[in-house]
Amino acid sequence: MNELLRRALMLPPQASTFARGIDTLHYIVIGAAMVVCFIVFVLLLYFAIRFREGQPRPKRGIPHSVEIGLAGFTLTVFIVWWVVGFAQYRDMREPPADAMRVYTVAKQWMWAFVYPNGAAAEDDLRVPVGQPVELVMTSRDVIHSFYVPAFRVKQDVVPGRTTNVWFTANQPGRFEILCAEYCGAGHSRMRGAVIAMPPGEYAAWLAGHRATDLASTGEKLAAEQGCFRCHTVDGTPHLGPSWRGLYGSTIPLEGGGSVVADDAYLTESMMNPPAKLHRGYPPLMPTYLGRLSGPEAAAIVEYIRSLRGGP
Amino acid sequence: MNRRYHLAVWIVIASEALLFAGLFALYWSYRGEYPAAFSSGVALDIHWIGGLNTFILLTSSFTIAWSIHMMRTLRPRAALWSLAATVVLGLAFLALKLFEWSIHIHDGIVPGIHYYSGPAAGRGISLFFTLYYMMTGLHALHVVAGLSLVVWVLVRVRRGTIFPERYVALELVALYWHFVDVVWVFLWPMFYLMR
Amino acid sequence: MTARSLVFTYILLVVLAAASWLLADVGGGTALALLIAALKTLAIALVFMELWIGHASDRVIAVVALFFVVLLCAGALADVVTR
Amino acid sequence: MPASFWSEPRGLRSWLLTHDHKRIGVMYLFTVLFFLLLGGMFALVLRLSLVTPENALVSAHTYDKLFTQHGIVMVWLFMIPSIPSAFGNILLPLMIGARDVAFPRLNLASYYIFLVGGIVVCVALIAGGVDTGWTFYTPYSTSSAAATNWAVIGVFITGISSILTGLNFIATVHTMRLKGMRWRDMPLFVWNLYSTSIILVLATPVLGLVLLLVGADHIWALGIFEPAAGGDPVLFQHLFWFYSHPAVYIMILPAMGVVAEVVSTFSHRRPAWYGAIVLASLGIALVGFLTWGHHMFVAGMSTFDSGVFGALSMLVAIFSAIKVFAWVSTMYGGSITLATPLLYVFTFIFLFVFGGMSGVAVATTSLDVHWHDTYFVVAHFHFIMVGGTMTGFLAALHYWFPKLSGRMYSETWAKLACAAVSIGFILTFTPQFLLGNAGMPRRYATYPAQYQWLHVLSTSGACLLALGMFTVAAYLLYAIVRGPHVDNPWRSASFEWRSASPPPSENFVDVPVLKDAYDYEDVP
Repeated sequence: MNELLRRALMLPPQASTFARGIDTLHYIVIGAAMVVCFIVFVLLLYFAIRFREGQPRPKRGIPHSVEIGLAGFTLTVFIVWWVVGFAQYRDMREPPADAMRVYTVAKQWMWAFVYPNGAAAEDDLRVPVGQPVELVMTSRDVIHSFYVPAFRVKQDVVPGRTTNVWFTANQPGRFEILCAEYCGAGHSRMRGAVIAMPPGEYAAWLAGHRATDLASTGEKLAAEQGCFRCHTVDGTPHLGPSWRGLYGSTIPLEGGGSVVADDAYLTESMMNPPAKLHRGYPPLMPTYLGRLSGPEAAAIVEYIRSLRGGP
Repeated sequence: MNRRYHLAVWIVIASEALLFAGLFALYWSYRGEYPAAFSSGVALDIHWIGGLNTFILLTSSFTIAWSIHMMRTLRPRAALWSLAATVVLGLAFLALKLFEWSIHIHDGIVPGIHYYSGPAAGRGISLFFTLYYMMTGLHALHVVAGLSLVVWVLVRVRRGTIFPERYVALELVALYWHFVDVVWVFLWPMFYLMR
Repeated sequence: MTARSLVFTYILLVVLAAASWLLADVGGGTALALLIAALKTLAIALVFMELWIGHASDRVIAVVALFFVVLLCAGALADVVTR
Repeated sequence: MPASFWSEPRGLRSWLLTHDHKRIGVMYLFTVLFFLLLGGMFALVLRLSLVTPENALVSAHTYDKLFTQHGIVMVWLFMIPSIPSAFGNILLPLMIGARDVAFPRLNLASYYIFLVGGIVVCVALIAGGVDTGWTFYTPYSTSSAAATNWAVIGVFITGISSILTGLNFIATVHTMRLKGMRWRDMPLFVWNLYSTSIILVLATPVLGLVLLLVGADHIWALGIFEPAAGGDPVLFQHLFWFYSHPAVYIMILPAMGVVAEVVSTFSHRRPAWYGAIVLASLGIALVGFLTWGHHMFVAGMSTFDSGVFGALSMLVAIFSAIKVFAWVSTMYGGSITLATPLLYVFTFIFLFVFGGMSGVAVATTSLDVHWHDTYFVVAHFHFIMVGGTMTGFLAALHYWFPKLSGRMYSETWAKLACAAVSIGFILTFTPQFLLGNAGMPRRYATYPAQYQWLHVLSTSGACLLALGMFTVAAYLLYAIVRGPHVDNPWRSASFEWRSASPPPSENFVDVPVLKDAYDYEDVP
């Protein structure tokens, strides 16, 4: 029955744990809409024929009690739908504790993912089947929206802050990622894919892509701390200066003077950002004192150093 | 016959209130997001000017209400004087407001988040001052509009076209002026008192 | 409105303004300042704007407008606070 | 028989500087019809370009401009002013036995402000076009290089015009009713216009403010929504939708008024549950302000707010349901004549019920996650806007055509056109529901190839719909010149039919005597 209705309404495959529940509510609501619509239209036609001009007319109209009854019944049905709908919605907004966190950056017309082990990927996100995956997303420029029809999940990606979405793939396959919030000329080309793989196959793939050196741990830490919300790695300045080619360069300071961006300066800027402010950037960076331990800060500086080469 | 004019002015007041509602919603939402920045922003505002301006506007509300009372008790000359007082008070408010802005701009506090170079630093402070300029600016525009209406009514009272038997225009302008005062009644604590 | 009520309302307004200022210096909360502002608005609306003796439809307009102002602020603030 | 308002004060000057609410309404009608044509052209090119998955017809940038300009022109220059400003201006004073609206000069001013606003929007279309979507979401709208400023100022000006119209109607209904006409004697069309005016007056200022903020951001980089310094684009959406959801009720309420009148007249029966319809209209106007958050379930709004707005949205849906039940019960026990206006009302009720229910479906929080910003939503709001307000507009056009021109159009052509419009509409937008289910996002210039057959179906429907609309224009123009003279073809008891058709400029020759607007026994 579910498969028949799904195919009839052209719904995509139910590839996540949410899909089945949402589709069931979907069938009920759309079914009710069609039934009500059909009843109302048949009633209209019947009245139009039965009470056309010249036919005998009953004295009394439809009593108020029918009206109140219909209104009350309809309101109850709507509220029930809201209760079920909101319960499902709340589950979709609270990721489980053991979810695999993948850091996502949406940029005008592409998706970039950073896996927990530091490996980076563009447009294609590989996830193991059966493992809850939580995406911590931010945007580099305008509002985008991470939308996987097969998983029935969608979440806008807002610049300047992080938004979350989570899902659990329940079958292997390639499920398209689309951008649902209008973001410019390339809005319809901003497509990627979630590739759900059986756990064994995923572990093998991951082994090939494990990155263990300090720089990639630094990259993972930077992603976790949300540095990518303001700093880019490809040279284009954003809210803060880009890390590409930063290490070792002399940078102009706010209020005159300049300094060489070495380990000391980078560590100090992490702990007390406004001390030596890079000229031309707003004083926005919060302090990471107490949030980053010594070795963690060193790992991030190591990652910035790894970016000192050409673009 | 005057019923439609009163109704119309009250509808204008309601729609102007909604115009300010947009900015109030922005203020309260950003205050919810950056409470510390907004508190330090309020601390930076010049409090004596805010307080004095409140007193001035409250008094001008009284004087215009008084002028209606004078008109109703058949003393158009006294009504004229209290209208003049309202105009003077209104101009004083605007002068103080411009003076306050000049001090702020001198300190490097300017509207627009990219130009802010004022003393307090951190996220949200430039938002506070951009909102400050927008809300006090929009309010100042309404003070100018209200004031020109009061001047127009004052001229007609002097010319005698508004007299004790027909003074609906005075009542309508007074209503609008009271509304402009009510907006300031809310702006004052938001920008000067809520540290 | 009688002269006496106008003068009395004016004094009340000034007193409320002064009180609000002093309380702020002492560190009074946001809610208190807003409450005093609401009281002043009530005084101005009922006496100076003659809502008290005016038509019922004027009062309805004032109340509906105020309700929607508060509604918009509350909706936006609730989103930011509970995000 | 005094000369009609068309010819009585002769000369162009008497038209351009008229204070007569009927002439202002007619000027609005023709301006609005022009913008309908303009918006319709954009829609047709959109549909044609979507026939091929890789969109060979237009570039992606041009496509963005097309759907943005289709949105702006249709929403602010046709849907919102169409029934209230055009038919409202013409009929409101007639229906309450008044000589004119409360502020005639203000009424003329509001027409010219609307005209200027429309022209400025057209300047925006020429000066490089707008590609931000009619929703102007920041930060794209504040960073896009197109002529957004012109469009923003143009829409702001039309906003001022709708506030003035709303103010005029409320003042007229409160103070200009015929002596002895109580609130519950007023026709339902007037009640719906009154509710619409409440929304016009209270919601439009917030739109004005938001558009000014976008414009100011373009000119002085105020950056109030700019993420760079902590600004929050979601707050823009809060302010925008605080206006835009009540705005959709501005569009549908007048059409509901037309439907109530047409159903009552063609069933020759007093509207059933008059009180319920009035309360539902006021309910929609006031509760409509509480539900804007259901546009932002996936925009990054908190779960708490999504829950609250979801529940309130269900509340406002119940008022529309009550109205539909009331219309259907009005037909029970009537003596029905199947004329074209009633056929359009049947289409209205059928499409409005399904459109409304799909709206409730999208307001159900968890379902919206899958459907938001897909073609399902596009189909939903077109079912309500085109299926609802457009058919309401066409019903009004046919129902009051004899009143305005004193002539009758040909029923056979009209029924044919009604069929073409209805079938064309259903063919256009039902495939889009399926596209939405399949997960195709809206505002897509190119799409995966497997959806092509649905788009071809939809485009063919759009052509049939356009054909139907041009047929309507054709036989109505023909009828103006050669239609047979009629006075009250539908034998309606409503007040506006008591004066001559077309009415003299002072509306009623003799002082109108208060009669029940729905008492069909004593119609001459």
